Amino acid sequence: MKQRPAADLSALPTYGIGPRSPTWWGTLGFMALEGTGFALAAGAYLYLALSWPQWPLGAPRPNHWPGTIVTLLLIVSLVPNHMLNRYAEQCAIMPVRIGLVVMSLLGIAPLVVRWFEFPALNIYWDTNAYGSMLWVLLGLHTTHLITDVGDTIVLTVLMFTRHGNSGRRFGDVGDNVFYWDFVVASWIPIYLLIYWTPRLG
Amino acid sequence: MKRGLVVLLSATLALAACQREERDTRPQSALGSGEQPAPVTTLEPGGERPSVSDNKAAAFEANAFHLSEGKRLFNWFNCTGCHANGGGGMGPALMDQKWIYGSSIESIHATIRDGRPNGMPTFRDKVPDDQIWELAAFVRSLGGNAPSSAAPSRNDDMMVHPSENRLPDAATLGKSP
Amino acid sequence: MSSSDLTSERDLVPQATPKGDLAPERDGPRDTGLDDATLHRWLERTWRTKPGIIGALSSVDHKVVARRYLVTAFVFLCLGGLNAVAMRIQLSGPQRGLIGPDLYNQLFTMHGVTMMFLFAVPIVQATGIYLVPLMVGTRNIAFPRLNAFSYWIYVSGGIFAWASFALSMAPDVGWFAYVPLSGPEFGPGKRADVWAQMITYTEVSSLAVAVATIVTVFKQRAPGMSLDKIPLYVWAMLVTSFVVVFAMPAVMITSTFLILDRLVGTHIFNPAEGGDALLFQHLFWFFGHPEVYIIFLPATGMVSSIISAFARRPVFGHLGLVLSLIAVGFLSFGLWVHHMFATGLPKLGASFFTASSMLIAIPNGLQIFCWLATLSDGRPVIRTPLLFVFGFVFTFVIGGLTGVMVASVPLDLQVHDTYFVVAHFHYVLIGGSVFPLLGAAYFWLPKLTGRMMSERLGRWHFWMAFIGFNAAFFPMHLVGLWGMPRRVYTYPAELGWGNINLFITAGAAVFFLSFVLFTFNMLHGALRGAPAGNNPWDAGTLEWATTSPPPSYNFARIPVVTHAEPLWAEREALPVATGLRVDARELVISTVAEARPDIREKSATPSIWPLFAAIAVGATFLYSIFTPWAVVWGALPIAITLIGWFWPKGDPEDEE
Amino acid sequence: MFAAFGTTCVLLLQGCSGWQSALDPKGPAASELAWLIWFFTGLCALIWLLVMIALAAPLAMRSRTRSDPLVLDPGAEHRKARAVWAALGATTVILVGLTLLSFFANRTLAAIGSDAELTIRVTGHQWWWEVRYENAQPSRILTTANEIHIPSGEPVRIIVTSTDVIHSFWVPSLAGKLDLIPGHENVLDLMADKPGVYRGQCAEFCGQQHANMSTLIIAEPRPVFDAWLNDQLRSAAAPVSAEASAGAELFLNRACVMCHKIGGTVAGGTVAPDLTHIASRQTLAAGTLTMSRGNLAAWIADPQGIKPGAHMPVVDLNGDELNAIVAYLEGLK
Repeated sequence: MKQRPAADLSALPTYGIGPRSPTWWGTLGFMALEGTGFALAAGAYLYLALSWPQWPLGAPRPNHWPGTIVTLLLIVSLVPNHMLNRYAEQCAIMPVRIGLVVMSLLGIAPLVVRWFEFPALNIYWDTNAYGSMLWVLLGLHTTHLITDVGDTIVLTVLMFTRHGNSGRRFGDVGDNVFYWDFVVASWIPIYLLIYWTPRLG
Repeated sequence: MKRGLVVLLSATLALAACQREERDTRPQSALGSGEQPAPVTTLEPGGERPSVSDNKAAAFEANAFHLSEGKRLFNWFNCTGCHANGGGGMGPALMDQKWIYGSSIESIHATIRDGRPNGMPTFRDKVPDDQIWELAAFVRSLGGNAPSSAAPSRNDDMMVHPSENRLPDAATLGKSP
Repeated sequence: MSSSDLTSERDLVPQATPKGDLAPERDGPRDTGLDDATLHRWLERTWRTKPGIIGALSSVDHKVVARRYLVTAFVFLCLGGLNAVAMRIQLSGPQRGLIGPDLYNQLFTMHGVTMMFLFAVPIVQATGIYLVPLMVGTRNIAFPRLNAFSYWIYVSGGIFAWASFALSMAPDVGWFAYVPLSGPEFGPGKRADVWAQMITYTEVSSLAVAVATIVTVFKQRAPGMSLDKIPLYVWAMLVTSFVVVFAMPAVMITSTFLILDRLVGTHIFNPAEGGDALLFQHLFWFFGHPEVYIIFLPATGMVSSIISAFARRPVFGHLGLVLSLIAVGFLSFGLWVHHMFATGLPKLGASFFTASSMLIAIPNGLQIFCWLATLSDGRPVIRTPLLFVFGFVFTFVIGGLTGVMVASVPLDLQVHDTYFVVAHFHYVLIGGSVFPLLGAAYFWLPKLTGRMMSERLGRWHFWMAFIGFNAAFFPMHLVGLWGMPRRVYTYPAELGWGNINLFITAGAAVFFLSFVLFTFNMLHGALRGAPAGNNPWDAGTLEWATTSPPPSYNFARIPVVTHAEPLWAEREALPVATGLRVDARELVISTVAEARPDIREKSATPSIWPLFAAIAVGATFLYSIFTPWAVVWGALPIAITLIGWFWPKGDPEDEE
Repeated sequence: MFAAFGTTCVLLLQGCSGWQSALDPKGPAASELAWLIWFFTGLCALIWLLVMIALAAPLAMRSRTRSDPLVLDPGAEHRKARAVWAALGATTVILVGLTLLSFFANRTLAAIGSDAELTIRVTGHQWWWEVRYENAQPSRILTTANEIHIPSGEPVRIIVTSTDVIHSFWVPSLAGKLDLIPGHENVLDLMADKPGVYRGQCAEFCGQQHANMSTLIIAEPRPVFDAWLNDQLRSAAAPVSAEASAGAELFLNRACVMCHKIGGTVAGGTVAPDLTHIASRQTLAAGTLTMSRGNLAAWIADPQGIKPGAHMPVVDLNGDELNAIVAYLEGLK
């Protein structure tokens, strides 16, 4: 088939940040499916809670303090997270490196506290369905948290290498920031569900 | 496509060596098998007794289907009445690592079939032999003596103790008598 | 769509954006002004799949991956078909002793699982992997390594399931594996775990493909392909991918809950400890109903493409069809309960789901009406693909109408879980999806192989498939109403179902033979067929603008789209864009709505790491049916392979 | 094609006389549903025919010779749009109609059992049905298995549940199906217009012997039913012959007693069907075999050959023992 040149794209930039980049949309896609998974797990919890009048089945209330500390840590981490995002948009390598180190530490901190959350549930997964659902919800979010912290640490190391100072890498940092926001946002409803719905009844 | 088939075939061949998960509902031929293994003495203090040269043990002790059938029969025949879900009551506990008459499936089979002093009745006529083997295999799994890939999972009942497939493996812990 | 809405080419001039304080962009040769032969040499060197076994295993070309998917899915179709033949032989007469219940239960479970998870979903996604990048005028799918990874995971899931079948430990609990039958107490051994983990493999793979497809359609469309110019097939794949993203997590949650109950003793489905067996059904069907549309919607896109080519006009009601696709996508999430009418749900709630199930018939009806209107201009060109579309309308309308019947709560109580339902969903799935897929095979395989399939054999194939299918499945409606439940391995002679079942088996044999003929026709066509040329059907969409089979880089120059049927609108010369690098895998990223060119982004280079990652992930899934610790031990190899996958290697593609 | 439909039509007529057929209703619920099925089928067939005419019509036309596929006749497009809108409107009206129809049919079904006198509790087991006739007086509660006698011409309330996996209770000639779900109790009201025997079958896949889990509903006039119930409430008949007495002895000392119950003896197992009046039933093993001396012997001798996977084990009995047990069971009318 014959062709005729109709547009010259040579002046286009070679990377974009945020919704301009396909990676951002890919990240959004994975958030959508993980979010659906969380929503369904939470839905399963509520389904069981509403089917049994005596919910939470005589179990002791969970100790909410470790969970609350995790929540506070996660919310506090949003501030450096968004500062990091601004630096990434400006392609400023040193502040981005520092920001990533800070975010790695702020990712590990809630994981450490998370270790104490499981015993604070005051029930085992095999005691009854209520215990099972608590462990499932907490386990799901913990997996999520570990994955993103691992991701952040690898990215931090990467930014200290010669590959770091490139537009695509700054785009990756932006996507990492975006994903961390999701990790924090998905925790809030799970936190309320685990620690505060048993206190309602 | 060829590559896929080759992979499939070789994987199949490799796995064919593994134990197949059979569900043999009629391990011995139905009619006319008649012969029961020769009766053994009712008294066998402690330790292993020589195993019956019958490959029943191998067919039953690591087969998931037979183990789960054994678990069902354990409840149906009210073994829990004395042994209380394995924890022990009127009869001895089955979950610990103490075996008065030996922990091999042959010994347990003999115990169920012939009975033991101090209250264990004989089930020789009441329970068909294959079902005794199934029960024996299950009883072994109560103490963590069955491979966890074959041991039964929890029942849809009240939770009384962790299910047999979650018990620490008695053999690897060196606790087996 | 009228031809008046040509995009002005002035709109396509890119706006340069200011950049940060980066190192100056390294640059390479551009395609501007290169003659065709030089351009081909450059692009081929940049985009080809490297020779050798390592090269083949590292390929990230969407066409290579899609071909593998298609062949693998076809193999699974044949295996699933053989399952069906075995079952039909057992059921051909009352009290036949050929197959015992233990094997029979594994057979029908493997049939369902294979057809749903290893054939239907992968093959519609594979068709999309092949066609969507071509139809939107780009050089590769978005996230090509993820795409390659998805194939390896899919094929390992399939091997896992079939290896377990060979070992007589295939799942025997039905493809929806209801608890408690599949639960810890009544499903001894690893059979139900095989079901649960096989689901995980295939869902991971189809979720990955769905995300890649969505991003390809959103961000990689050729300059000028604004939302109103996207081909209907691409719309169908887009909506399907969204349905996958929101439906598949449900079944992964379901199978995870099941495996937790079985392996670590949670009580999620144990009513004695506060769980509920019905929760499983809610979760499963929240996925299970959209699943039907995941299989059906891509087929509607194929039907639109085929009808448009042979009716020799754009499909009537393009906008209406797009809206009905979206409506079906949304509504498909609101009717899962109609699979559970017999569970004794509150009557009023069930009636709500009758209404919502009826509602989805409206957009589906609209699609049928639009196709009929498209065809009504005059006698279309009758070729094999169009014959299969006629077969599709014939059978799918029956399936749709029996769907309306089963949507009615009281009526469903008589036909639920009987052969009536078996007939219904085979009419929907085979009529609604396999017939269009067969049509699509005749339509698009010339693009893949560069050669035409035989028209004469094609017609024989069509009539055998059509007659065999209807003879096998139509009588099932009746035998279902006469009281024959599904999933029975035998039935007593007194009930009088013998003759009709023999007839059904004969029909199934004819249907099966039609696939033998099809296989022959495909192979014969691929090896000996007449050369196809770029556009054998004189169709209007972009995949026909390139050679058959397409080169590794798809298009020598990225097309600029001015119309929904670009090849019909630009018959003299296709407008194209220039200015892309030829020494690096560069493709055009455009804006979501208007498809204005925005970025020249690099596409990932071939890599062996997706295969390694798939092996690590697959091994973890396999091991996790034995111990929950597999997830912990597996995390390390998975992490290592993922780092290998994403770590920059210093290619030009990585650095900018 | 036509041959296929012709054959199926012939077969259709043949099948209408089945005793397990939704198209051969013998009670008000099934009649309502059969009417609904025929109405839906008729309407759907009509719609399908119209679509097929619309699909085939262009084949009869001349082929279009338009060279440019993008040049369309605006007038024709306009007419098509009108036709599509009209079809869409008609679809909507029909669907609303069908939704209302099924809603009212549902209400009719719900009204059937509102004044049922008799309540029967059916519990599903792998792979048989436990049947319990509820009564305020504990001594008048009857437990039996696999065959459900009901009085004809009056509504009966059936409460269904399960102790193992999910089953589904379905007697097509009398009513639609309802699932037996562990942890749930569902209520099904049904009524047989006339005396007769109606076959039902488990309709939810429940494991190895799903295919051989059927039941008989035996509808009898009220007096016959009452007599049957009183008869069943009695203890088991004592063995009359020497062989039967030997059989009773064997029954109580061998594996049988571990699972089965025979009223009036020490056999009190509850995990398998109650055999107190087994010889009064028409079938064996949940409808797998018809009741006869030979089938009884065959079933006891090799249950795993007849119903592989069933929970009845192969018990080691010699020929005399087998005959004795059969003689005893045969007397349990």
